[in-house]
Amino acid sequence: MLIAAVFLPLLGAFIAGFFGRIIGDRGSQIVTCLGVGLAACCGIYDFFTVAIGEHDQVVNLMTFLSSGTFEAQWALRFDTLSAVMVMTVTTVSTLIHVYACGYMSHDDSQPRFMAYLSLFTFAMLMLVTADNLVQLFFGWEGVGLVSYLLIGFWFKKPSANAAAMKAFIVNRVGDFGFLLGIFAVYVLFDAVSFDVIFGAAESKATAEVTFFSIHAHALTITCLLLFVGAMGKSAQLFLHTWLPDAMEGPTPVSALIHAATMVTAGVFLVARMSPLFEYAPNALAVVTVVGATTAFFAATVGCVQNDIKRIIAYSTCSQLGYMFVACGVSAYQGGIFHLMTHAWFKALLFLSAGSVIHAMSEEQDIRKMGGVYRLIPITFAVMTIGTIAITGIPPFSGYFSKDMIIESAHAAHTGVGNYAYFMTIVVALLTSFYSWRLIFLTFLGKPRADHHTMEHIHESPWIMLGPLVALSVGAVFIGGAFADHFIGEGREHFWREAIRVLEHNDSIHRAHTEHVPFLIHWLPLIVSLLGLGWAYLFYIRRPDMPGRLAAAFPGVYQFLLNKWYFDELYDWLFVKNAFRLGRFFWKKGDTGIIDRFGPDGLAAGTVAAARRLGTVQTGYLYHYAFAMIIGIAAIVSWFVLGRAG
Amino acid sequence: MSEAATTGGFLTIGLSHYLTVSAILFTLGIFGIFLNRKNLIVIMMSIELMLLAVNINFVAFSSFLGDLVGQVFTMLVLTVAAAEAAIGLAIVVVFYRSRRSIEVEDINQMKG
Amino acid sequence: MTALSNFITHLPILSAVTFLPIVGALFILMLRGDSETVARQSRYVALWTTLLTFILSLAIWYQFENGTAAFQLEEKFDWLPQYRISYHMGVDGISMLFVILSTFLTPICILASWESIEKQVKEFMIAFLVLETMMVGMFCAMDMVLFYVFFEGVLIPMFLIIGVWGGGRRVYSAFKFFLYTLTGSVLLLVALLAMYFQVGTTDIPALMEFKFSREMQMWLWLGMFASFAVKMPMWPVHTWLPDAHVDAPTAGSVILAGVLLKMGGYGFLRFSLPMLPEASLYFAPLVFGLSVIAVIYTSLVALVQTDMKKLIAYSSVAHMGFVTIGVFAATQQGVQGAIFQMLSHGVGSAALFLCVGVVYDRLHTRDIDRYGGLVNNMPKYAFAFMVFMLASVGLPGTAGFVGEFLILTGTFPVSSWVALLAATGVILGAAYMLYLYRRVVYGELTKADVKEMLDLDPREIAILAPLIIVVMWMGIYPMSFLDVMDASVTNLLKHYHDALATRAADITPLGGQLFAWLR
Amino acid sequence: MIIASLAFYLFSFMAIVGALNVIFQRNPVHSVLWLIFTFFNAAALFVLLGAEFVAMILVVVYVGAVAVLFLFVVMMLDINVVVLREGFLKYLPAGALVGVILLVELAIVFGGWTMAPDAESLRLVPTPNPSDVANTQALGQVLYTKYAYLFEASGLVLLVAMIGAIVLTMRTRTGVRKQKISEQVGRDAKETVVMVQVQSGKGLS
Amino acid sequence: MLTEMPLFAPAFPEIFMAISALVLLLLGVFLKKDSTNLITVLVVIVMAVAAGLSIQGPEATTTFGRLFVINGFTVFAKVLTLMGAALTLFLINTWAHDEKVARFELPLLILFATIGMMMMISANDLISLYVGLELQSLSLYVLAAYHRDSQRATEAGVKYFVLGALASGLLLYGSSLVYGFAGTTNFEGLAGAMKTGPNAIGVIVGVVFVIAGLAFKVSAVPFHMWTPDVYEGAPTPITAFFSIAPKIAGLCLFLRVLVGPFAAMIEQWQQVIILISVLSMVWGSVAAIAQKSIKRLMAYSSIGHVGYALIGLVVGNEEGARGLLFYMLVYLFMNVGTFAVILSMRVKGRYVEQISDLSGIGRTNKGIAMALGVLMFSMAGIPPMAGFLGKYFIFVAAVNAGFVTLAVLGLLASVVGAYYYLRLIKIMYFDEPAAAFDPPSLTTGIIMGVSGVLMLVIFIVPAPLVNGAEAAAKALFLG
Repeated sequence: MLIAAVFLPLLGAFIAGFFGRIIGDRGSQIVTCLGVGLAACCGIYDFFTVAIGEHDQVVNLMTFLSSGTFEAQWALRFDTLSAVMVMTVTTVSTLIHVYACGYMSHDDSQPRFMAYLSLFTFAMLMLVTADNLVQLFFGWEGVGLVSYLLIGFWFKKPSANAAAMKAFIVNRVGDFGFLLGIFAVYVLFDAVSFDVIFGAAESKATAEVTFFSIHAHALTITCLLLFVGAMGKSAQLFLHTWLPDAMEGPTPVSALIHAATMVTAGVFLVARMSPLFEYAPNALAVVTVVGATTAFFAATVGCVQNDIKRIIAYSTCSQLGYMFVACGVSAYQGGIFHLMTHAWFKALLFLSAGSVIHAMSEEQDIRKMGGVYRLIPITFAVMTIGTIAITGIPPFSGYFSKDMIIESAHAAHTGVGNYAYFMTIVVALLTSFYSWRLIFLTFLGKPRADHHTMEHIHESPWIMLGPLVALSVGAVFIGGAFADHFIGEGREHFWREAIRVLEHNDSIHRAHTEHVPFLIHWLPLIVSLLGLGWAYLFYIRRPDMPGRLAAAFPGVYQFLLNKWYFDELYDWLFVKNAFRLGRFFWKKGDTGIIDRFGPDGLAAGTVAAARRLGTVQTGYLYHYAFAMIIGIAAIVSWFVLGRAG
Repeated sequence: MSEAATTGGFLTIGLSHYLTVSAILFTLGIFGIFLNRKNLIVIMMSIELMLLAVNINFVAFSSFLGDLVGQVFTMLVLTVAAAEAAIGLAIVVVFYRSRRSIEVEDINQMKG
Repeated sequence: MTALSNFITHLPILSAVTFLPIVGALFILMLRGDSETVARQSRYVALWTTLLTFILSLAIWYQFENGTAAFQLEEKFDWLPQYRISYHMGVDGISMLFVILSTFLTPICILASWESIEKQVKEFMIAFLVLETMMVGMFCAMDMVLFYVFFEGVLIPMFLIIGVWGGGRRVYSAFKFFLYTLTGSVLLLVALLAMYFQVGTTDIPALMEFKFSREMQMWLWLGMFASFAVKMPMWPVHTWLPDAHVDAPTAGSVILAGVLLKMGGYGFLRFSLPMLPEASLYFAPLVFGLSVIAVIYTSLVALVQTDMKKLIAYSSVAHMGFVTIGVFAATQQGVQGAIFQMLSHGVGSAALFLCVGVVYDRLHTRDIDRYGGLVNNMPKYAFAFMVFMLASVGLPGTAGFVGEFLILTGTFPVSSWVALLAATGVILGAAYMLYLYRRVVYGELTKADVKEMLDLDPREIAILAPLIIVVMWMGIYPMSFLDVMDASVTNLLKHYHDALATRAADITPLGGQLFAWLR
Repeated sequence: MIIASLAFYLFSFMAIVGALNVIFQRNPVHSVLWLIFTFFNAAALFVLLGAEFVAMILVVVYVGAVAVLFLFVVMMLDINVVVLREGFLKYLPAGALVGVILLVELAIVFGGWTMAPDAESLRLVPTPNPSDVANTQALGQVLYTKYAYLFEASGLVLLVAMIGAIVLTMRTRTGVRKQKISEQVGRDAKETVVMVQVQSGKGLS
Repeated sequence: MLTEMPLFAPAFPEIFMAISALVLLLLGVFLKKDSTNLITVLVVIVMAVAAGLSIQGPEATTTFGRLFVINGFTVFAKVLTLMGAALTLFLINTWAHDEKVARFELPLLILFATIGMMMMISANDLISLYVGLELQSLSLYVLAAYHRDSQRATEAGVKYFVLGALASGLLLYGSSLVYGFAGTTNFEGLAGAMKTGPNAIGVIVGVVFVIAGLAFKVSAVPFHMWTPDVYEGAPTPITAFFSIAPKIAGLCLFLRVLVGPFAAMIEQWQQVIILISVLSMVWGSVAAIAQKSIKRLMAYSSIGHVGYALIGLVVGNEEGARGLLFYMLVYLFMNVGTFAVILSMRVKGRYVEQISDLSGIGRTNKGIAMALGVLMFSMAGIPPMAGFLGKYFIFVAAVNAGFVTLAVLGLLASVVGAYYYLRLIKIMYFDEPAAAFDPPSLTTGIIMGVSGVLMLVIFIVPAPLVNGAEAAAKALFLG
């Protein structure tokens, strides 16, 4: 069952990918859905045997790499953490597969698309079940690759291609850090397999090393390097720029992949490496700060975007920030919990958005929507459920996880914890605002679309709505159902060795036990409702206010609209300079210096010398005789004068 | 052999005197070859001068060493020089026939 | 079956593999008839010869014992007793796979030239077969003079291949290739002579046992470095490579990238490291420096190329930069990674050149801007290209990853800065390869002549499919290769570190304090 | 003794003057004559050195044969007085410099001429006492016995000179009808006969 | 006064050749019809017999009042020289018939020149050296101008003669100084006397003059100036002869003289030889690049090769001598083969000799192109051709004797040299075909083919030849 859960999607991908033309669109859909569906069944079964049944195990497949003391296996590690991930990934993925069957029904390369989806699932599963850092990296890059393929799925669109490249390369920047992190781990522990690392983590708690001429606490450096990788994959601040662009993929399915699943890999990594992070408090502080700041940044940008998918993308970015905050304050369980709930409701939101776009004839600009709730009621309903979940209204699932994070941040009682708390509260407000803004602008108010579009609006087929409904069920209930296991009293039993939290770091425990003021306890909910009200005010009651506000603060508005100008900065700083340097090295370095003074110069010099020697050979007898005499005179002088001197 | 026999003074003629004379003739022969812009015959005469210088050397050494080999060598040089002159002049003649000139500056068809 | 295996075990198999292509070449030489027939027949003879050679070379692998570091399948007899040079052949874990690589790529090259070589087919095939002999011989040679003979001998057929069947500035490139490498090689020859002077033999195992004085090592090392660095090629003596690649015919580029570039790395491993440990330690910072420059510099240059082959050529320089880093890191992972990287680059970048060749055959231009949107009408091609592109990028699961990863793993403990800087190549590599792929394969089909292009034909599939399989195999189960080299590399490094342990206490690597700080 | 010394200076001086004139005379005929003059003086020097046979040979061979041959050729080729061309003086200083350097160095070398300590013992054919055996006789005794090889070899040299001179200069006189068999046999119809289709009215062009 | 009859046996080959020469001369004169072919064949037979006589000759000994010596070294050198002469004779004969200048004196002059070379090689006295040298030189002067109606040939003759005479003068002048110092001209005697030589400036100057004279014969820089012009001007096959037999004989003589009588002065002459060796290698390699005529190119090429061979001389020990001898052996076949190719450069019956005339023959005359290709790679010293082994042995000797810088210079020069050899290949294979050549005659075809194949064969089985060279070198140093 364990192996089947991981490899069935690969099989599906393989069949659909290589034989798609033979088995046709329908065949590919069936094969891949079947593969993933069965994997999901296995995944659920595994979850119950492993996580609930407390039956951790590692399945060794074969040796991947072995060189000296360096050894990495192809192995599947099943503990609670990976079981949770496997279940989440397979189930959500199954629903997406089904949805995609409907959504992509007009596309002419469906087998390819389905294959990508399944391949993605496989890579993600490899990532979460990895037993060592190298295999994790394999899955890590694998999802990166598929995201590249999916973003660039419509390869005719230049923007899609550019976005795909950007995603891959920015991710590579993160991977660069991750790689170095792996090396650091190897240097420290002489191993990359989790069991060994985690077992030895404590003994290295105070070790110091010198990397990059910096002498510092070993685990801090290591964890920071690993975190760079996590930042890349999870689109944290500075390495986030690829995520919004990734929305170029087929709406919204690939976007969902990025937003709901793949990007959480970073969070997973931090949680997975919790035994190391626990001994590196400074690294945790960095994680917290980056997470909180990203959450804030993405939320601010999300407030002013107009593309339905981009808004959700920034929302994702922001929610990931939450998860990192959780990890940063050692509430890994909270982070993972939020990861799971988020997967459901964010999937729901994306797929609903897809349904909307589908209905609106591929229109994505929410300024051109509005007033369509009657025409697509089911979509409206499920999307609203998703929004309620994300804004953290109890008893929807988002509430449990998000609230836990905010409380943990508060309970951390550290400087960065307080900063994170403050930020997460603000972000909760903003989240609520932009989420509702989306709902209001899209579904309510007066229709702003043109007549033609309005006429064609229709509800999506059931093959799409079915998954939506299923997801909304999850979005509603999953939080409540698992809260106890994940973050409640049962968490010790549930997680066991999968996540390690040092006692003095255990902020969840403190959050549960400490008495907190009423206000602080309910503040997240309050700001959520405030956000709802604010959105209502702006987009239902007084639709002119946003414009006036923007006009009042044009600088701020432009700053936010242009995403804090990160793209422009990077383009100016890295891309342009890379090309400029490349051209310089090529034209000036290779051609202008190396070749000019090297081979070409020498060759020209030799030829010139040859010409000169040719002119010495004048053809005149007396010159020839003279040369001989000069020669002999020189040699004789050499000896005579040599003797004299 | 005494030092005087080989070097000599102004009035006692020693080996060095002969050698110097031969050196002068030899140098003049060389001069004749590479300073000559006139014709080949003169060059060949310069060669004869060089050989003469060599012969003076041999005979002088032979005399001062009291050894006959030097003179034998001289005779062979003379013989060979005669043969050389014959061939040289033959070449000059064919050159003249094909070029209608034996001016040294005209011997310049091939170069580079 | 026993008869067969008996035959195989008693065959002087290394010589057989080495010289079988020559036999084929002689056979082609005998062909008579009108040019059409001769061309056809020589193609077939060449193909079958190389395939047979490949199969025979698999027998080497079959007979090869993984667990030992000793030279195996040795053959030895006197060649020049006065100079104590013997015809000594043998393989160990380091060289064996290169033999297979050479024999594997050659039939592919023959197939790749099936239609694209139209003039003087007979001569082309002869040149290629001779080339194969030289390559295989070089990896099998166990005498340094013999090694040098093959090492240099490669230049002849390659020179002709570039010059006669190349395009563009083929004459310039051929000369540049030849003279550049020859200049390096003669300095190797000087080192070789000096070693002979010291040791009195050129037998490689004997040389490995000899302990050269420190000053001698320095000079010898520099002499070898001149040669191998050019061959690798390392920055700044790499400029022949882009030219040679661009102007060579497809098969020439393939062999150039696939095998010829490996000769330098192989030389470092075979000679510099084991024979000159102290000098290797001393000069390691130099190598690191140049390699890091190579990785970054050439990656950036690759980014701005407009010619497909040139881009891939520059990427080769960057990849080879990794190899030198790995070799001189002198750790198990570094060295194994370096060897693996050479193998994987041998397959992967050879395959990329084949991919360029496929479209070049159709459109007769390598200008990136002339293409675009190929995925629309050439999906199979796009897939193959994608696989190799990813291998070049070093995606885990493909051949490219293992080498780079092991090299960096092995280098990091030696110098984290070098690992860091080299790892930037991972980013830049992705940038230029994806950029290339995007411009050539993705996008809308707009150009009329590009629209006309047909997808891979069966011959081209037959060329690319084995490469895809090998690339994936190497990426997923690299152990089948790492196991082969393991014992030899372990032995090599033990030897190396033992030598240093007894004698190198006072060596300060070049750059002294600066390098120490940059560790 | 003094007379001998004076004679040496006289003959040497005249030999050098003669040599200078050989080189610098414009008329080749004069050069040859000066050459003969030089040879005579050199012969005299030989006599001073006690090598009278060589001296005689010099006069007989050089003056009698070689110089006459020169004269013969000079006159046969009818070479006129040559006008010095431009550039002669341009090269003179450099040439003279090298020549003088060489001369000075040789002079330095000869000034302190030393012989190998065992030179005397190494002599192959010590000169017999002139009063016992005359120079000519002494030479004869070794030349045809010990050095017979050289004698024969120089015979070959002379033979080659003869053959060479004949090969180079002998020409079959033109105008005399002689069979050239090789040419007749080697004659090829294709090269010699041209078949032309002459169109009427146009003729051969 | 009774004198013992000298031993004739050691000189049998020379005596046989001399007598044969006279007989053939008479034969040529009295045979009315064109007898060149016959005489050529007979001369070749004479040479072959002489080679056989040399090989079968008595043990190492001297004769004729110690003027003449034979030993393993002289035998090897003579056989090599005879081989070179005989091979070129075939080329000469073909050419002479094509150009209608065949005369029976032609092979005879070659024969006389060869006798001279053999006397040179066997010389054990400065006098016999001189006489042998002159016998050779005089024949060569005549040969250079042999094509007497050609302006270039006569010009070549004039240049060769005048400069050759100058060189003879230098050699003689040096000999006289050496004689004056040592009191003897015999090599063994000189060897003894020279032990005190290094202190006497006079004898050093004498040796320098002797070296200059010999360097001229092997055309080492700066005494090489005649070479390109004479090579270009002289008829092609005669150029081939010039570039082979006299070079081999000259170098062997050079070797014998320097390591024999002047062995004690190695420190002095080594400096000179290093100088001319380096100059020759560099000059030969560089100047060749700008050439347009293939014969001039070959001239510079042979200057370069002499430079390499001289490295073997610089070393001045047995290993060096062995390397030099092997080098000359390879050189012999390389040059014979190359000149066979040059002689087959005929377009419509007319000889051409511009390098550009070779253009594209890789497609029009595949056989010729392949042979020349192999030969050029061999000349450039690229393995797996015999030329590489030649260079290798030379450089091994140099490095073993501590002349590393010299070896490096030589190798770098060989890279430059490789450029022009490659240029020929480039012209043959890379360029578009011009006019195709006429099919080569059978003899030239065989010669070029065999030399091409030999380049590979010698490389693969060098042992017999190396053994020969080794024995010769041993003999040289034994005395």
